Amino acid sequence: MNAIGLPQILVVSTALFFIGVYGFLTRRNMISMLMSIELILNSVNINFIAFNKYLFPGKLDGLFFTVIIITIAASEAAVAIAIIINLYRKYKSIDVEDANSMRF
Amino acid sequence: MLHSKIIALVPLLPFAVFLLTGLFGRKYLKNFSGILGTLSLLVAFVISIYTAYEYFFIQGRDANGIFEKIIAFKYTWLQFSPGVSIDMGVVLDPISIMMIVVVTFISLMVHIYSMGYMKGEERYATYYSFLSLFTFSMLGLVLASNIFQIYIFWELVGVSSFLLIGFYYDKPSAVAAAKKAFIVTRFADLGFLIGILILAFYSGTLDFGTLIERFTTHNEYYSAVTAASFMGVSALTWGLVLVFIGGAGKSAMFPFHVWLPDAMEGPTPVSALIHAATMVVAGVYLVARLFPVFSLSCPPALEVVTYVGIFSSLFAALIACTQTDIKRVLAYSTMSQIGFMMFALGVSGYGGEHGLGYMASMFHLFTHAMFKALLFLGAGAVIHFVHSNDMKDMGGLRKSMPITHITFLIACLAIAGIPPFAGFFSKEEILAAAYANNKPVFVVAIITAGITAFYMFRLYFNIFWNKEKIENHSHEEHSHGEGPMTMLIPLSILAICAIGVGFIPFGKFVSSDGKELITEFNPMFSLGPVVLALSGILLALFFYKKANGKSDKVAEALGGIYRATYKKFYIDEIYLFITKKVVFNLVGRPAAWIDKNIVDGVINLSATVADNFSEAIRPIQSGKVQQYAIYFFIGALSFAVLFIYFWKN
Amino acid sequence: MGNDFFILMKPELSLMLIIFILLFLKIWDGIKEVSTLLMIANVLLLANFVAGFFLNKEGVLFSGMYHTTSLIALEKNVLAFGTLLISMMAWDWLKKHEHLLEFYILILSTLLGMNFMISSGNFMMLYLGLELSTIPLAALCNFDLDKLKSSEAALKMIMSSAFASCILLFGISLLYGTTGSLAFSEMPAHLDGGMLQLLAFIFVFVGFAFKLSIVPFHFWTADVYEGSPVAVTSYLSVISKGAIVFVFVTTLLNLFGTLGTIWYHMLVISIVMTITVGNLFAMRQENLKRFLAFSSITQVGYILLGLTNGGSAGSAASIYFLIIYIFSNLAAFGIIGMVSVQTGKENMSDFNGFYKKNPLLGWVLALAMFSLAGIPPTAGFFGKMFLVTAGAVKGNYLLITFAALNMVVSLYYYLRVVKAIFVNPNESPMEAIKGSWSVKIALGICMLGVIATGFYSGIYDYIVSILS
Amino acid sequence: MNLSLLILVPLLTALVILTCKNMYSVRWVAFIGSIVQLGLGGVLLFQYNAARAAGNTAQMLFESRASWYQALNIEYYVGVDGISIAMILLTAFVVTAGVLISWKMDVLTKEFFFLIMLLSLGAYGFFISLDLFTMFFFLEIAVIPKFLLIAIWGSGKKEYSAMKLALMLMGGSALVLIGILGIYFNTNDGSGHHTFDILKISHQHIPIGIQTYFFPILFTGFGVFTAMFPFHTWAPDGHSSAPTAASMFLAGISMKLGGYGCLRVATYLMPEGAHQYSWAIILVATIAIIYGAFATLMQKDLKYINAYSSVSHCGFVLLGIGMLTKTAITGAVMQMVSHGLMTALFFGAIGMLYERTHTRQVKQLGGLLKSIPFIGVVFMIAGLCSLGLPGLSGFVAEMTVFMGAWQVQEFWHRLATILACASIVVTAVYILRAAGASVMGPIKDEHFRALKDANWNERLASVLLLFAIVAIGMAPFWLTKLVGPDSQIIMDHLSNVVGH
Repeated sequence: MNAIGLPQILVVSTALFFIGVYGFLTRRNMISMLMSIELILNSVNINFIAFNKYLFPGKLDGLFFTVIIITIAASEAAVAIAIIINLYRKYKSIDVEDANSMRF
Repeated sequence: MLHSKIIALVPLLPFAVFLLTGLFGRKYLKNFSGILGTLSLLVAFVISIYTAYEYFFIQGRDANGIFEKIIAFKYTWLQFSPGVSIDMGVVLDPISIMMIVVVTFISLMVHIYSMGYMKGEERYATYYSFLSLFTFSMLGLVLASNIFQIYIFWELVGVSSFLLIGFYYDKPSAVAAAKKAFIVTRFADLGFLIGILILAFYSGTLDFGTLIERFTTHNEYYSAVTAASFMGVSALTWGLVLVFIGGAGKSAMFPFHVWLPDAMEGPTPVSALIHAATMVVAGVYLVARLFPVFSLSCPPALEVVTYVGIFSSLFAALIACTQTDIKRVLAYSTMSQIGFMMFALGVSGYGGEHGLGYMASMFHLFTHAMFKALLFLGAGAVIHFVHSNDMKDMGGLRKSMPITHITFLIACLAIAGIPPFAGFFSKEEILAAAYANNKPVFVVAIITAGITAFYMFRLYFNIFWNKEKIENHSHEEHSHGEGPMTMLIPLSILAICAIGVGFIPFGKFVSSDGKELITEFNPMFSLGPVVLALSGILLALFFYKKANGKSDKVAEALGGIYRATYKKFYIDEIYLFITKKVVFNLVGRPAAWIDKNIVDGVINLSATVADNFSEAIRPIQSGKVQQYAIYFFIGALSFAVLFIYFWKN
Repeated sequence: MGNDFFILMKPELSLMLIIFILLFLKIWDGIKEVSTLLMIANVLLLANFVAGFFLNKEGVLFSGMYHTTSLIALEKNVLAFGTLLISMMAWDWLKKHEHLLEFYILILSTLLGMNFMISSGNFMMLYLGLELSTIPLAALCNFDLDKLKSSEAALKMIMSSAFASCILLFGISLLYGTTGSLAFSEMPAHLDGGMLQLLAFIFVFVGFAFKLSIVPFHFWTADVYEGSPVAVTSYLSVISKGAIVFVFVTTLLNLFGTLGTIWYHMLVISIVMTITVGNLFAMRQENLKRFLAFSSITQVGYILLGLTNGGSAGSAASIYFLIIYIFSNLAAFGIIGMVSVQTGKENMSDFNGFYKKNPLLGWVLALAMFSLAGIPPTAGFFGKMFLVTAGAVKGNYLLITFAALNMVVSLYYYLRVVKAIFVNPNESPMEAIKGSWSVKIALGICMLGVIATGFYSGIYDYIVSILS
Repeated sequence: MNLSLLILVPLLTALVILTCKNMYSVRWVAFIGSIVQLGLGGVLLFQYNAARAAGNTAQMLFESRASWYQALNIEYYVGVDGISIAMILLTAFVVTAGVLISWKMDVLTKEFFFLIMLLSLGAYGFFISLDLFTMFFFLEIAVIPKFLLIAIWGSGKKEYSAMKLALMLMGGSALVLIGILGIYFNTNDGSGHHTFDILKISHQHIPIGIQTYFFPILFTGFGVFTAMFPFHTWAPDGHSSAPTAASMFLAGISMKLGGYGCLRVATYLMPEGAHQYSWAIILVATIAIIYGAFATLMQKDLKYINAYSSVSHCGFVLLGIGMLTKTAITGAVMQMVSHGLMTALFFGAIGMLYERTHTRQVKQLGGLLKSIPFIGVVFMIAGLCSLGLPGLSGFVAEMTVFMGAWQVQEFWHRLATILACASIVVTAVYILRAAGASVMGPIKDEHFRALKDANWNERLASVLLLFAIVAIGMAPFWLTKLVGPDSQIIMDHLSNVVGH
C-alpha cells in the first residue's frame, strides 16, 4: 500500500496557507480575517508536525513549536477580538473597510 | 642727488597732500588745502627743475655722447615668478625728466589758478586732494621703470580723471561723462594689459631696460617672440599693437576719442591739466618709452601708429571747425595735436637724422602742453566770466577782459604755428620729419595744420570779437571782467612760455638714441605751412570778425557734410547703439534670463518633480489594512521570484 | 545552572519582579495617590536600569535556547534606559489616565519579550519573544480607549502583525524542514541555499522587514504611529524597533552569513526603496507623529546601509546609531507629548511661532531635528557618517551617492519643522508649555545625549571593542 | 600658539552670549570676542613669520593632534600654513566687521550673535583642520546657522532663499562626503589603516582610476560652496535675502571655504585628477566669470549686483586653481582673501544704505554722496576695489591670476585668460552704473537729505575692512611672501606626482 507521504501533506498545508492568505486579503469581516489567520497558522503547524514526523523523528522541536503556536494564536485572537469589540463600539460595524480614518 | 632717493619726493609729496586733504580736508583744512597743494607742488617743481639741470648740465653725457638712463631707485613690489616682478622704481632719462618738468609745472599753474577759479566751492578740499592724486599718479607714470608700474599708474590717472570729471557729481551729464571716460579707456587698457602679458611672457621680464634690451638685440628672447605668431602676425607685433591700443585709449586717438570731448564736463582747470597737457599725452609717452622696440624690431606696429595718428588729427580738426562749445573745440584740437605727435613718432626712425620725428614729437608734446594749458585756462577765465561754454553766448570780450584776450591770442598763434611762437618750431620739425619719410602723411599733415589755424581763430574771433552779447554781463557793463590775480598770474606765465619755449634747442637734450641731434632751420621749407596757417587765419577773420551770416550760408551750402561734422561723424551714436542695443540686449539680457529660468529653473524643477512625485504616490497609503497586506504579500512574492528564479539562474 | 541562572537572566528576572510588584499594587489598590504610583514605577525602572550595569556575565542557558553576551547586556541596558526615559516623559499623560499600572505592566511585558528575543538562541524562543513584544503593544496602541484613532491603530497593528508573523512562521517551518533544526548554533551548518531554503529565508527576512517597517512592508507604521498615544508611539519607534534591529543584525550576520551575497542584494533593493519612499512621504506630512513615522522609516534605510557592510563595523555603526536615534527621537516625541497633553495639538502648523513663548523647548526640538537630519555638532551627524562609512566598505559608491544625496531631501523636511518653530508667522502662537520635573529631566538627558554622544568617542569605541 | 584657541574663543563667546541678559551686553560680548579673534589672528601671523624666519621648514606649523575615533582612525589634527593663515585673518576681519555692522540688531539679538559666532567657529575649524573628517565636520557646522540667519532675520523671499541655500550647500557637502570616503578607502597611513590625515594621504598615491571618478565629485562638492557655475544660484538669492552681517559672512567667508577646499583637498590630494580635469575647471570658471559679469549688468538690486559679481569674481579663484601654475594658485588665494574683504565691505555699505533709505533698488537711490558722504565714499571704494583699481586688493589678486594663467602656453588657456581679462571691462561698466546711479547723481528723494551718516560702529567696521584692503593693495608683497611658498609646495607636489 502506498502510505501518505510528506509531499501530499505539504500540498495540503501549502493549500491551507494560500487559502488563509486569500481569506485574509479578501474578507471584509474582521472575525473571518482572524479565522483565516488561524488557517495560516494551522498550515504552519501541519508543516512542523509533518517535517518532525517524516524527516527528523528523533527530536521533538516541531511538536513543541506547534504547541507554542497554538497557545500564542489563542492569545493573539483574544487581544484582537478585544480590540475589534472596542472598535465596534465606535463604528457600529466590523467591516474592516470602515477603519480607514488615517491615511496618506 | 640724481642717485639719491630724494627724487622720490616729486611724486610722494602730492601723494602726502592727497592723503592729508582727502582724509581730513573736509573738516580741518578746508581752505588751507589749496595753499598746501600749491606749496607741495612748488617744492616738487623746484626739485624736478634742479634734477633736470643736474642731469643735463652737471652730469652731462657719458663717454659715447649719450645721456645714460639712471635708475634712481627700485623696489620689488610684487613678485610673480623668478625674474618677473612689478618694481616700483624711478628712472631718469631725457624724456622722463622732460615729463616731470612739464607735469609739475602745469600742475603748479593749475593749482594756483584753481585757488581763484574754485573759490567758494564747498568741496574745495576734495578738489585739491583729487588734483594731488592725479599729479602723484601722473608723476609715477612718467618715472616708471617697469611696464607694469606704468600700467598701475595708468589706471590711477584714469580713476583720478574719472573723479575729477565727475567732480560735480550731482550733474547727471558729468557722471555720464566720467563713466564714459573711464569705461572707454578701460576698454583700451584691456589691450594694454594683454600686450603686457604677451611681452612679459616672451621677454621674461617687466623691466623696461631689460625688455628693450632683450627685444632689440638678437638673442633667444628675440627669436622666440618673432618666431611665435598668431593669425600670421608675430607675437611681438601683437604685443606692441595691443600696448599701443592702450596708449591710443588714453590719448584719445580714433576710435577711442569719444570720451575726450565729454570729459570737458569737469572743472576747466582740470581739463587744462589732465585733458590737455599731461594725461592725454601718456599714450605718446608710452610709445616713446618703447620706441626702440617699435622702430628697431617691429616697423609694422610703427606704421599702425602713424596712420592712426594722422587720421585722428585730420578727423579731429574737421570736427573742431563746427563745434560751438569752446571747450569741445579745444578738446578736438588737443586730439588733433596729439595725432601730430603720434604720427611724428610713427614716421621717425631710430638714431641720428632719422630720429628727427621722435625728437619733434617730444618737442611738440612739450610746447603743446604750454599753449594748450594756456588756452584752457583762458577759456576757463572766459567761462568763469560768462557762465557759459557756448560761443553763441560770447563775443566782444576783448574790452572787458584784456589780459585773457592777449594771452589767448598768443596761444592761438602758437597752436596755429606762426613764428616765432612755440608751436611753430615743434610743428615745423614734425612736418619736416613727415616730409622726409612719408609724403602722403606730409600732405595730410600740412592740410590739417591749415585747418587748425582756421578753427582756432574761429574760436578766438567768436569769443573776443564778433558782436557783444550785452545781456550776458550787463550786471557789470564796461566793468572789468577779469578774474582774481590767482587766475591771471598763471595765464601770464604760460603766455611767456608759449612764446619762449620754442627757442629751446630741444635736440640737444632729447633724441631717439640719446645722442645730440642738431636741427637746422630751413626757411624755404617752413614757408608753405606758415602761408597755409595765415590763410586759415584770414578765412576765420573773414567769417567771424564781425557778426554776419556768411558762415551760416557756407554751412547751408555744405549741408550734409556740415551736419556730419557737427554730429562728430555719428561715432557716439554708433557706440551707443553697440553698447545699449547689442551688448545689453543680445548678451546681458539673455544671460540674466538664462540664469533665472534655466540654471535656477533646473534646481527648482527638481524640487517640483519630487513634490509632484510624492503627491502622485500618496494614494498607496490608502489606510486599508487589507491593501497593506496585499502590498506586503506582493513584496514578499516578488522578492521570492526575483531571488529564486532570476538570481539562481 | 545554579546561581549562574540568576546572574545570566538578571534583566528578565528583574523585569518580571517589577511586573509582579506592580500587579500586586494593582490588586492591593492601597495607594490612591497617582504620583506616588508613578514615582514607584519610575524608581523601579531606574533600579532595573542601574542593575543592568553590574554582574554581567556571558553564558548559555537551556541548552542554547538562551544566551547572553556583553553586547546583549549593553543592548538590554539601552532598551531599559529608553523605557525609563519614555515613562518619565509619559508622566503628565499617565497622571490623567486611570489605567497607569496596566500601562506599565503591558509595556514592561513587551520589554521582557524583547529581552528574550534578543538573547534567544533558538527560533522557538525568538518567536515567543517576538509575539510577547507584539501582542501587548497592540493593546497599548488602543490605550486611549475613548479615541477612535487609537483603536483603529490597534486594529491595524494586530492584524498586520499577525499576518506578518504568520509569514515569518511559515518561513521558519520551511527552514526547520530543510535544516532539521531550530537552534541558531546548528542551523548554519545545514544551510545549502536550496530553493525551498531560499524561500524560507525570504519569508523570515520579510517577517523582520515588517517589524522594521522596510518598504514595502511599512504601511502599518504611519497609521499606527499616528493613532496611538504619544508614549506608545515613541516606544514603538524607538524601543521595539531597536530590539528588532539588533536581532536582525545578529540573525543576518551569524545565522544567515552563508547567504551573504543574497541578502546583500536584498538589502540594497530595500535601502533604495525605503529611503526614497520614506523621504517622499515624509515631505508632505502635517501630523508630527506621522511625519516622524516616515522619518523613522528613512532612518531604518540608513541603518540597513550600515548593515551592508556585513561585518562588525556595520553592526557597531548601526548600534551606535540606534543609541543616538533613541536620544534624538525621544527628545522630539517628548516635546510632542508635552504639547499634545496640554493642548491636544499634534500638527506642524500648530507649532508656527512656537519659539515665541517656548524658546527652550524650541531649541530642543530643533536640535532633535538636526540630529535626525545628521547635522553637526549633534550626534546624529556622527551616527550617519559612520553608517555611510561602514556601507562604503563594500565599494558600492552608487549606493553611497544615493544615500548621501537623499540626506539633502530629508534635510528639507526636517528644516520644515525648524522653519515652523522659528520663522513661520502666527498671530496666536502656542502658549508656554509647562511640563513636570520628570519630563524636563528626561529632555535634559536626551539633549545631553544628543550633544555628548558625538563628541565623546568612548561609546563608539566601547561598542567596537565588545564586538571584536 | 595653540590653534585650538581659534575654536575655543568663538565657542566661549557664543556660550557667554547665551547667558547674557540684554542686547547691550550681548553685542559687547560679541564685539570683545571678535576683537580677541582678530588679535589671535595677528599673533598667529607674527609667530608664523617668526617661525619661518627662524628657518622652520615644516609644511604645517603649530600642529597639534589628538586621536578622536580610534576605530576609524579619525583624529582631531590641526595645523596651519601660509594659505590657511591668510584665510584665518580674512575670517577674523570679516567677523569683527559683521558684528560691528549689526550693532543695532534688536530682534532676537542673543540668537543672532550666537549664530554668527557659530559660523565663525565653523570657518576657523575648517581652515585649521588637517584631518578630512574634522574638516568636513566643521564645513557642515556652518550650514544650519546660515539657514537660520537668512530665514529669521532676512528680507524679501527669505524662506525660499534660505531653504535653497541650505539644500544646495547640503548637496555640495554630500558630494564632498563621497569624495572624502573615496580618498579614505584608497589610502592608508603606512601601517595599513585607512586614514583621513591630509599630509599622510599626500604622501600616498591614489590610483588614477579612483581619481578619475572622485576628483570631479569632490571638486564639484566644494565648488557648490564657492558658487561654481552652474551651482551658483543659491548665492544671489541667499545674499540678497540675508541680513547684512550674514551676507558679509556668506560672500566673504563661506564662499572661500569652497575655494580653500578645492585647493587644499581636491587639487592637492588628487594631482592627476586635477591635471586631467583642469580643462573643465577652466571652462566653468571662464563661463562663470563672463556670464556672471553680464548677468550682473542686468540687475537692478544692489545686493543682486554684488552677489552676481561675486559669482564672477569667484570664477577668478577657480580659474587660478585650474591653471595649475604656482603664480596662478597664489593669485587664486590672494583673490579669495581680497574678494572676501571687498565683498564684505560692499555688502556692509549696501546694508548701511538700506538701513537708512529702506530700498536697494538702484533706480530709487541717488545723490547719497551728498547726504551721507562717509557711506557713499565707502561704497565707491568698495566698487573701485571690485573693478580692480591699483592700490586696492582686487587689482593685485586679479593681476597675479592673469600673469599665472598666461604662463600656460596653450591656445585655449590663453583664450580663457583673455576672456577673463575682458571681464574687468564689464565689471567697470556695471560697477560704475551702480555707483553712478545710486551714490552719485542728483538726490532722488527729498527725505534722503535728512539721513544720518554712519555712526561709530559702522565707521569702525568699514575702516577695519578698508585697512585690510589697502594693506594688501598697497603692499601685496607680505601676502605673496605668506602664500607663495605654500602654493609652491602644492605646485611641486602636483608636478612631482604627475612627473613619475
